[in-house]
Amino acid sequence: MMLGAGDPLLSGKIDLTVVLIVIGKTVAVFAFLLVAVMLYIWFMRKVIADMASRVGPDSAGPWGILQSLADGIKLFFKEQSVPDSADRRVFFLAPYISLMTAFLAFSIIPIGGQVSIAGHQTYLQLADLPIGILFLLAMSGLGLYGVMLAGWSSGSKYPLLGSVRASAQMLSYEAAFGLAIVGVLVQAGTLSTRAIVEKQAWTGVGSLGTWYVIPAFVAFVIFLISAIAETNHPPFDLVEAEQELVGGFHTEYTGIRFAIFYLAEFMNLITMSAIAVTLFLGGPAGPSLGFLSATGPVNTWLMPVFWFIAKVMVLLFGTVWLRASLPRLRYDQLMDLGWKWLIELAFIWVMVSGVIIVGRNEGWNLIAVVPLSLLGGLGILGVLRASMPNRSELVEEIL
Amino acid sequence: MSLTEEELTMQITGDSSRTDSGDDVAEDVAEQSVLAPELKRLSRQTGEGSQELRPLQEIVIAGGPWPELEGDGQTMIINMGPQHPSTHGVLRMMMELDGETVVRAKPVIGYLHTGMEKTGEELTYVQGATNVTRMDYVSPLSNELVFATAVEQLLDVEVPERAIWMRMMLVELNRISSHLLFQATNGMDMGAVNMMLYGWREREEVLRVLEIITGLRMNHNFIRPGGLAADLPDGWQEAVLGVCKQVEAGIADYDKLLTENPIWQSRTVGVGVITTEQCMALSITGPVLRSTGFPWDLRKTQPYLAYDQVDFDVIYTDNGDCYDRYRIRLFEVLESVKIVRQCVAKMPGGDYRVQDKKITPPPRARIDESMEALIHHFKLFTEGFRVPPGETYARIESPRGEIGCYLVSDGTGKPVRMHVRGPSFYNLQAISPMMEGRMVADAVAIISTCDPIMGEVDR
Amino acid sequence: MARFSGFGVTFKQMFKPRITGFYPKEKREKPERFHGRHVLNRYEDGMEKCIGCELCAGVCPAKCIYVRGADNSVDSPVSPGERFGFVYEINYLRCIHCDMCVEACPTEAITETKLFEFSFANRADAIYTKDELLVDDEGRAKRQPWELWLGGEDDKTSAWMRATSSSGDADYEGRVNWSGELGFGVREPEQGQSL
Amino acid sequence: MTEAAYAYTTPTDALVAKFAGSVAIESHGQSVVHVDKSSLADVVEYLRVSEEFTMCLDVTAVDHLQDVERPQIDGIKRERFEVVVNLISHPRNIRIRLITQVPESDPSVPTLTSSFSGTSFPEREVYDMFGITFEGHPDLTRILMPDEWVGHPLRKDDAPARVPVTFKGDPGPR
Amino acid sequence: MGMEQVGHNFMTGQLEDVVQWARRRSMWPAAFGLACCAIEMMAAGGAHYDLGRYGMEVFRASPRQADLMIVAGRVSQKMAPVLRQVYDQMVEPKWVISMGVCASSGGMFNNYAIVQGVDQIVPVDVYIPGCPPGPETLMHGILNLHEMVRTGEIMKRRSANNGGAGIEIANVLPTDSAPTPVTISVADNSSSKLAV
Repeated sequence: MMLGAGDPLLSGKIDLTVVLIVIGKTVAVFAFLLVAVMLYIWFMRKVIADMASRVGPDSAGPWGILQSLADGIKLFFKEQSVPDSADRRVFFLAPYISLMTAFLAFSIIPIGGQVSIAGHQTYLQLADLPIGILFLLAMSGLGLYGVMLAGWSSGSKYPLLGSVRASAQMLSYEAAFGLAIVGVLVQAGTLSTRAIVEKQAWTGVGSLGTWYVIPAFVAFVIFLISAIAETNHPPFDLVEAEQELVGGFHTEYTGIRFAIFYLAEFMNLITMSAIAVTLFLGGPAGPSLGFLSATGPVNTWLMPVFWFIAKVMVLLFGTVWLRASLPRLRYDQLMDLGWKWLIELAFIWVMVSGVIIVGRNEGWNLIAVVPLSLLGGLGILGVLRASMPNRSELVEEIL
Repeated sequence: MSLTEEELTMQITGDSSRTDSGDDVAEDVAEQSVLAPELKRLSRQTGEGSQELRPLQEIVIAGGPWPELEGDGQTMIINMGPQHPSTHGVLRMMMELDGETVVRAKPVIGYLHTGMEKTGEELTYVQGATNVTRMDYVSPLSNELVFATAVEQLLDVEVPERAIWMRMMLVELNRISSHLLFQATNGMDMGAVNMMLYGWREREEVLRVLEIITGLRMNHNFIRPGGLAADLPDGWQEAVLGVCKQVEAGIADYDKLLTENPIWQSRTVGVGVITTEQCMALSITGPVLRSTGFPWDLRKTQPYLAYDQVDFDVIYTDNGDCYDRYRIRLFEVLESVKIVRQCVAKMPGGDYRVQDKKITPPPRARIDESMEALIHHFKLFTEGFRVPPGETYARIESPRGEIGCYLVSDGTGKPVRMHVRGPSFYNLQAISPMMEGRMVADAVAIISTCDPIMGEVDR
Repeated sequence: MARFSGFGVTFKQMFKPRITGFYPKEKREKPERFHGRHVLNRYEDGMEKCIGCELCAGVCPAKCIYVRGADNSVDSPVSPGERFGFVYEINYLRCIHCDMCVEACPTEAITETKLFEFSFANRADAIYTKDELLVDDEGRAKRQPWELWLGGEDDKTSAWMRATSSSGDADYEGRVNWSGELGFGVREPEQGQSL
Repeated sequence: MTEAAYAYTTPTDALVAKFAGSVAIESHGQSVVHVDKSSLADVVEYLRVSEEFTMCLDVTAVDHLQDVERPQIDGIKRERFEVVVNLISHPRNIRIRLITQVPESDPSVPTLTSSFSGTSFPEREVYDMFGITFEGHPDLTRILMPDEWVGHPLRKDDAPARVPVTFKGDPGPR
Repeated sequence: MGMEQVGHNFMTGQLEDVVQWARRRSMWPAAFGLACCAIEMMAAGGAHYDLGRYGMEVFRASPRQADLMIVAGRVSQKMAPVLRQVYDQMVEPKWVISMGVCASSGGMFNNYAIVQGVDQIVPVDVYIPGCPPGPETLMHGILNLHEMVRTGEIMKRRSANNGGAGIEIANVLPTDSAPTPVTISVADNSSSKLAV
């Protein structure tokens, strides 16, 4: 305690205030995510209702805004059951794996700009890892285990099918997901989310062009599709697929453990939207209020957070819109889309944009180099296609 | 797409392969019968009775055997239902899965067996409609109509012109609501959340019109032997024409939402294919049969009511897959709307119930005037009317196919036997051959597009 | 872009008016012929219409009506005739609202209201006795605590289409064939084809 | 109207000539052939192969235990059970109904599944409801009732298992 | 994990109110449709009636996550054991609505095939009449149930009759007719045990 109070990491530079700030930020981000998930679930139910001329939840609180809170409290006070055939330890552990990875992935997101708290300059970001993107990939990969273990440990058939689907689905889309991110990384040249965001900083309308959504548009589209697939959101929600697998991996879960899965699923979705905003849409960048002081609390604290949330909201509305409009894909079609289209497209895109960037730096003639690289990419694609196993072999391999 | 009688006959007879295939089948069956004792022994061994999955060889139907699948022993048997969101009530599918692929499937039914045929024997012909209407609860008026037609055949009476047109309009309205329900549940099964809500929305409008006319949303008890329970209410034209417009707008929405949607197409095109020959062997009727390129619709081919006096097309397609079944039902709604409009325009006046004192209760006003009317009233509502002995089979085209009513009378007020041939009961047999070799998600699509109504299957 | 026109359908729908009814604050309009819970009517002078003939009990496919008739006493008759319904019960956990009873009743004693919003916490509540079914002194249905009546719903006690139907005879359409009832008098018939 | 549909020529004469013990009658404009129990499967196969009857619409049975009046037909000995088969010919647009008398002592008929696979379900239903067995049926188990059910519910002598409706003022079952 | 073991003081009293509020506002029904009534139950989720207004549009396919079983339709002798199993798979607190006359008492199908009242198999909290009940009638029943949850009425009733089925068995079972051949096995067919 003596040591810890003054210098917990023994590095000589970090004092108690900083520790408190970090703890405060952690709690704040966690609370923010929880509230965001609750509001998102309510928002989703309301928008889907709107899209069908309905009213949606309106009895819990004003406009039903407390609906998710009611769901949560109810689930918390519900009895829990474990199937006899379940692997009890894994069964208990699985939901927490899902939740933790979903939260940890969010920790690298820059929510706002640099602010000063109690004289300390700090970023509105939980952790700015130099390898932030790798951490993100690791977390989204780990999140898979929550779902997979849940299905496997339930010891019954529908969850098992759901878990098999989950592992196959995540494997297929992880690659496309990573390659889409590489599309940004070759442009940004850094793995730190903070640095990526700073490269897209707002300097006027012209800076819209520096947002990676424009130079890396294809990567953006691939990212969105594979992110939705990674989070098991419709139309890729095969893992739960109520009409086919009853509830998929969480069929046997009750009460609070089910609530945690529910929470983790939507937390993942918000995290993915936030990552998309960070990588492609400039993160918290956006015009500040010119009539207020540029260093005042509104423009340093509020406006970046506002822009960040606004951009995330737009993406989240998109997910709800997808949910309302599209039927669900079939298992093999999902794999086809992932393996046969997204990965290859992402691959070519990475090659082409890599050539462009190198070419720009080296002063090559881009008009000659870009078509050449495209041809090369297509050539590799052809070889890949030719050597690719057919569908049934592929499915077997994955299973 | 309108077919004249000659064209239709040509289409039907032009297909010679059907009769040729007979010999092969006979051979297949001969092989099977050798297996029969073995099968019997197997079933005794497991003692699972009707819940046992039969060996693959069983499902050989006329027109050639189904392609066999080689499992690698890594299969798993799962039960879908009877409590499962996509089994349309209480159908239970036993499926042997190899990974996600269905190797074998067997529908197990009876979970909604209501004993309606027994109850039908205990109710008089006057009460009978209350019973049959609850069989196919999605299109209750079809059931009432077929029962009433059967009783009228036994009684040998002709119903008045107005009753015929009223019945036709009601049944077509009911066909619309039934197909809308199919669109809703089919969309839900494929994961299209809002399609379900749109389907319910338009269906609700149709139900409200039916409620204005009959007083009930479902299970109307409105079409009676001899006519209808009551005349059309005041202002029915506006209500019916209004709902026609709403339904058309709704169908346009569904069309935009799903028909061209690439995911929808990839989920349904080429899934659950069945051929005309297989339909013939398995006694499959209705939209499933029409989706195989065989335009058989009793409304056209063996017209009843006044279907020969209205203009409509038989919708049929060639591929026999889920997508075609979806499209057929979508466009049949529009044809039904067409018929309903013609009914509104051509509705004749006059009596709407047979004016036979022994069958139809007297008008209320006559009870006070005439002792005889009062006696008829009492007799009809206590012991019903007597039906001459005999047996008959009446059939109409319900939204799901040929619904038939086999009625046997012994001259008393209650039938000896009231059997209803529910089209879903037979169509359900198509599910297992369609499913084999497909994936679990396809199984859902196949059940859904066969549109079985368990009330009618189990009766 | 027909392949993705579905997005347009759902998006446009957001700006169309909601069609949801706000039950229990408001209820949907019930049509004239609606089949709701039954009432036993009385004549305009307060006499009961039921004569205890048991036709309704006999015709009921669910056998959910129990009627016992008794002789009217000379001093204080309950109904105009010789007999009246002494016991009259409907078991609403059997009743299928087919309205055969309404059609069968020779004196229009039993008709239906437009009330269908009721549910029971125990089975005994579901058996309505004669007291509960009989209209009150103003000719309106008695309201049970477990029923949800909204204003104006008992203005018309009866879904009486089937009771007064002309039984298929076009000549009888539009003829008043309803003996006056307490509170509402003689009803006008549906116009039907005679419109 | 309804009857007009049946006014086509029917192949009953050839059928009656070919199979002994068959009697053709007309019932409400529909052609009905009473066939002998032993030849039922052969008749169906003959109709399918030679007379273009493409579909078997329905298989059902009737229990005539308590009939008040039962029309007699010359040449047919009436038994307790009847198995009724409805066939349709799509190319010729005609229907035919076959009726077989099944005695109570030996309630069994040959299966039709060899001609039409689609009769599998209805035959199981008839077995379930009436206890009439179909010889050669590949999977003759109960279909609607639970496997362990005792009795065949649609037989007239099977217990109806009714319960009295409860009323407050009811002194007891009537 | 019911709240009823807890002795009531100021804190727990408040907490119980909150919990009951949550249970009322988020009563997820099991997607358990049987017959005609199931169609009306789904219609009640449609745009014109919208069960979603009470937070109930979340029809859970897995009984383990559902709070409310709406027995919508006739229960056949073959379905009865399945129904009981689904009920057993649901975890406390759970409620049952018997929707429509067929579920409540067999309705017009007073015969060999139909269980004459689902309360012989599972304890029923609210009975809804009608064949089928309209969506608004179903909503009345649901609101009725909400009210009973709010007042704690249900838990009192459960403890009064030992929480099991059989509320009305004495009145409903056939007396003079032939015994029903199928016995419904009630105990021990749940594949789960409580986590405590």
